Amino acid sequence: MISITGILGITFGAALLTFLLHHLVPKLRNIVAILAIGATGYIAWQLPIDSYLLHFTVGSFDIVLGNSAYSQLFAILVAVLGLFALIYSHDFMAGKERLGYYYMNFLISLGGMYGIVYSQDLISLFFFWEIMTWSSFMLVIYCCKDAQKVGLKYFVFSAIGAYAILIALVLIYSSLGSVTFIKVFTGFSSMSFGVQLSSIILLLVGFGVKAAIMPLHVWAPAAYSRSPLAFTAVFSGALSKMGVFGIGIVLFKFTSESGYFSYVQTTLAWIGALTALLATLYAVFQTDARKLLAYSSVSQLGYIIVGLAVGTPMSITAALFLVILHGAFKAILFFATGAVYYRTGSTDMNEVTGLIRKMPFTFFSALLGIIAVSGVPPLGGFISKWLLYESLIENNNYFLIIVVFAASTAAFLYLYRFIFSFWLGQEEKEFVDVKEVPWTMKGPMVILALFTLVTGLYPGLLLAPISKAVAYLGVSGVSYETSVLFNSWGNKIDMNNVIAMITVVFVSAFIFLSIKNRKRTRYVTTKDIHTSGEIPKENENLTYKLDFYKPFERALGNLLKPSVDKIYNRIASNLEQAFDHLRYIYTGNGQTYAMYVVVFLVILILFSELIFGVKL
Amino acid sequence: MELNWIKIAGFILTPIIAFVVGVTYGGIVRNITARVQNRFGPPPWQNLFDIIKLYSKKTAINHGWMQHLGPAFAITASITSLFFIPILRDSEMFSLLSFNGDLIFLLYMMVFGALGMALGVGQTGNPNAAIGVSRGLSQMVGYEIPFVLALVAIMIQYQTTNLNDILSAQSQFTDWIIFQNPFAFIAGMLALLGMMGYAPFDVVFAPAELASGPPSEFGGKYLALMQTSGSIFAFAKLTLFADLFLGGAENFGILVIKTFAIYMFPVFVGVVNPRFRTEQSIQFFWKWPTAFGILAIIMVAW
Amino acid sequence: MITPNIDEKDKRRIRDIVQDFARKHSLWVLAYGTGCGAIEIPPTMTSRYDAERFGIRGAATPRQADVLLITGYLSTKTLKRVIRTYEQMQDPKYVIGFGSCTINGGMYWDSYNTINALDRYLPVDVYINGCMPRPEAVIQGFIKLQNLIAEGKGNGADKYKENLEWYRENQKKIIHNWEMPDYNW
Amino acid sequence: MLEKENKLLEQIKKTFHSAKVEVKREMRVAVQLRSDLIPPFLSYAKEYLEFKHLSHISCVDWIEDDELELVFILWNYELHVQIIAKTRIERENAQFVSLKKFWNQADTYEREIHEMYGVNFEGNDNLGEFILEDWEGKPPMLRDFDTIKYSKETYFQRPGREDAQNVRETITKHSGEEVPEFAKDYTIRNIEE
Repeated sequence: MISITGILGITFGAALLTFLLHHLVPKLRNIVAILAIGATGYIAWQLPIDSYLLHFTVGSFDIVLGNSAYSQLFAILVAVLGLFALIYSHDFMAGKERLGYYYMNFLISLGGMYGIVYSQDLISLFFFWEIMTWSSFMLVIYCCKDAQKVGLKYFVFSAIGAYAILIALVLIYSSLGSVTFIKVFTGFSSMSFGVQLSSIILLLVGFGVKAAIMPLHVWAPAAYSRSPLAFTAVFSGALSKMGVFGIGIVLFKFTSESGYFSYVQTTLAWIGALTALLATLYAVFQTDARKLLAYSSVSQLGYIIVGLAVGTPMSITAALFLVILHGAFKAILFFATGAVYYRTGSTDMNEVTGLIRKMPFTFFSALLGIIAVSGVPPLGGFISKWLLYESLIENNNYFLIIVVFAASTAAFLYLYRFIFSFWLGQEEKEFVDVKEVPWTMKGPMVILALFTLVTGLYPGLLLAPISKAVAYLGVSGVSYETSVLFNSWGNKIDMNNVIAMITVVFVSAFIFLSIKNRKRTRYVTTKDIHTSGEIPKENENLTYKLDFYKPFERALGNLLKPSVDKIYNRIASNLEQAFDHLRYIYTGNGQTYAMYVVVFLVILILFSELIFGVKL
Repeated sequence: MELNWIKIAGFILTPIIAFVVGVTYGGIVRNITARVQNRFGPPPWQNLFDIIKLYSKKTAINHGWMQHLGPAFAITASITSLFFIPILRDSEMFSLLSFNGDLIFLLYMMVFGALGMALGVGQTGNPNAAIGVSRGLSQMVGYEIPFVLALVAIMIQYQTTNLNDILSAQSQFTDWIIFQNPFAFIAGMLALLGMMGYAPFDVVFAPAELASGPPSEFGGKYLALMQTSGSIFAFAKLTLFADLFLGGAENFGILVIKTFAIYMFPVFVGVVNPRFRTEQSIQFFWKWPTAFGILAIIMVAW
Repeated sequence: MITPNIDEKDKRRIRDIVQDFARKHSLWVLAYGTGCGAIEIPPTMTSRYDAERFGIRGAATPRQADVLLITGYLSTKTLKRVIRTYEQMQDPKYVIGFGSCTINGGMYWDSYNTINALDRYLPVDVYINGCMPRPEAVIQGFIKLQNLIAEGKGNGADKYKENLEWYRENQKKIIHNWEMPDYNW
Repeated sequence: MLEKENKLLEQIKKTFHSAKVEVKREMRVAVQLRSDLIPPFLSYAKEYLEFKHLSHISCVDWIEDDELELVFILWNYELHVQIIAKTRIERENAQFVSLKKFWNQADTYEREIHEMYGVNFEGNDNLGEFILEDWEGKPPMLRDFDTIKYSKETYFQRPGREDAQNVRETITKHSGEEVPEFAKDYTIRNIEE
């Protein structure tokens, strides 16, 4: 059973089984799902590396599924996040309707991800990509009636990406005669320049849609904020990483001698950096926690793209480290938001306030989560940031690092706002009887929080598999010890000392604060504050929240006024007018979007046909 | 591992020295401000009295665990970042962990305390405190950028991210980075204005309009620990700048001279200036200091 | 400056003497500008009569303040706020009654709305007489308070804690609807 | 001299026959009216005589003839003339109409007069607690409200004012200054009685 067939079979079988069990014995449904993903995770852990475990031929296409260190990294990420999200769903989704639909699509999307990471040829990659896209689309429109518009946006961009991949596939097949990775990796450089360039660009567009790089990111905030929060963790933590997976393969396996490759890399790096910066700035001014976290995910993916595109061993290591870690801490933050939503029924950061004494565990996990995102030592986020900056400095990317650093400094703003708005501030009267969430929701959060802590203490544990994956990508890894990291100039960061120092000083200061006149240290409520002698009434809450970053907004001026979303809407409306006289073929808005897609496809075909002379 | 008594003595001595020097600097600054305002002013050890008095307060209140831990976060950041800065050049006792960390780590370690304090402040529920935090974080985004530009210029110029290598690179008087890369020095000093938080960038703690902003709910031992951490942190920042731009110091006399010289810049700018609004200060930092930082990098690159 | 000689107060430990010495030399004043006396504070603080020489400086919030300086008359309305502010301060804390109005009502002695004797409602450590007292007098009052602290006699807060019900009785006599967090040190 | 005031006086007399109008001095015209004529007069003054600005509403307690006097002070920006319109209302459960519909700022004055004199302005729904906090009992500005008695029984009276009687005498005794006979009888109210 230790095989890729086992993994895919278990996952898709469990998907159908849950759908049936939902109608027969709903109690077993969650158990089956959790056990299935647990088993697949175990198999993915045990799976031998660099083994082509499935190989058959359909028509003239070879379908190859195989495992590599690179695949295993992503597979285990998918398994762990899926497992935690399913455990979390047990109570979070309790009492919702159409749970069979929910669990089935959840498992199908997980299976699609498994298929993507294990597929060793573009055909099966495209196939599983479509499966993943469709099932996640089903979950995006699961929540509510008005989700169709949001889902439509997600669908349109996924379709664009899928068609881009498809055309690239056709191009490569037409010139190589095979699309298995082995053939493609070796024979890619033998193709004509135009095919190389167009296929690489098309594949980057296709994977970049899922990775939400800047001009293609507009679906992400809406989709993340619509899908049920238990799945949003997987959505942002694992599903968006499939794009990163593809980009990694495209950038480092589709090697070629011609010099345009470095230009592609530089452009991609700058796109990623600008994605990180702009998405962060958008995130600062969100008032809905889901939108905030969605933009935060986009910006973190921007860091990952930067790391991949710069292409030094250290930067790739940083990118993969951040892939894993972003899965962890973004899952924590989405889970915490879900916990707040579960108890208070709102994710609006202007409504919910002062929950720290009610939900201590959620607060603790969210605290570690934001510290990890912000990259403050000693958590794992610092390691990824350190690797990224060191790689950028060594590589003399002077201004790239400034953009990236500005993004990560501005990240403090939205992170503080996130944790301040939900857990800190004055306690609200309507939330006095809020309780901590049940352990099935607490557990995943706390475990992942401890995971971020451990990765900070012993980054070597995580760097071992990552360096294998980096080696698969054809680059020599970074030098490290269990908790000491080196850059290529020989400078090191020794996390042992950092942890020791922080622990010693913090604990001693904490002990001092706690025992110093302990008898006469008193807890007072948040109503008992200095307000010039006035006493706030029961019903008035003095927390400062609305327009929390108004000064920063004024400082930015009109920088954030033009939105990519508006541009797309304008293009769409223009197309609608352009195809107005074709209304007997296409009517209505949604079809216009579809028309948009088809025209995109046609243009690309003509483009490749006319210029590169490739027969399609 | 064997006990290294010199290092242990250093671990004990460094925070004490930093505290004493930082506190005395604070008192001297109050005295200088008084003289500029044509007053006699308090004695230089006034801040020491203040802190002892705060420690000897009999009672204290907190609004919960986060506020209780906030000052602990602050002093953790101060002392840890102090230990990772070489206080004296190639002295075993006073360059403790500086070989185990580098500038990127210091950048983030310096934010650690601010973040912890912000969390502690957030729990008080005092609107003034929250406004102060919002202003402080926004201003941080302002001055971090020129500071990082300066640091990146230096790191690329000397092909290292470790302070000790930067120190050993400026052994001669003429090798000091203030002469080697003056634009980086200018950008760094302008960023120091924002870091030190004197006027015109004191909108965070503005006592007249915010009731002293973030610490407005902290009293007694909490305020005492915050002020201790503030003194140590001031000394750490000044030492960092002395190491970065003025070639460090061989003994404490030179160190005091250099750090005091650096400290006088924000102080003298502060005593003669009114207060910027938050967006004005952010835009200030994004104009000239950033321009100087970019100049520094260009100077290194070409 | 007053140096406390040990033999006279041998019962006080050295630690108390050090602490009182520090307290004496750093008085953070929360100036509650209730009355016309508030106008005398700026000249006291600024460059003509520089009160910072003696370690006297303003504090922004009661959590940080040591001295509650009540400048002038207190109406029943402001008395409520003053009591609240006083109870938010941290021990050891001192009260300075400033001007005749705090002593015996001053020129408002027969008003229907201003209290006459502040020490019925708050433990006053030092009174500064005059209407208005000049900055010299204010600084003199602070020096008096400093001497009291150095001798360990600046214990108004302890008196307030011990006789809390007496003070409460007086306070509630004139403040009718009493909604305040209780003072349970 | 005084021609604009006299012209104004004529106009007012022509319109309100029962009004006792007199020119006090330059820029100052006093009008005495029945209380029910005050609102028409004020609207007339505002609309036709261009007295756009209501400076103040004050109240005088004529306890001797058991009446309260309301004083409305109006100002004309063109003529630079001030009209002082006075009226008497009875003292027990005093009633008057609110002027909020003419001038919004009348609200503040009416609240103060309501709190200090107990006059009830119907039409003003804002007559709540204004300056005095939780004050019960007689409005304090009425002349039969004994403020010393109230202060004595509410607040603690610190002894020691007795020797401060007749300050003038004490000062002259100290300085040996000659005081004329008519200026001798300074009396200050004795605290004891």
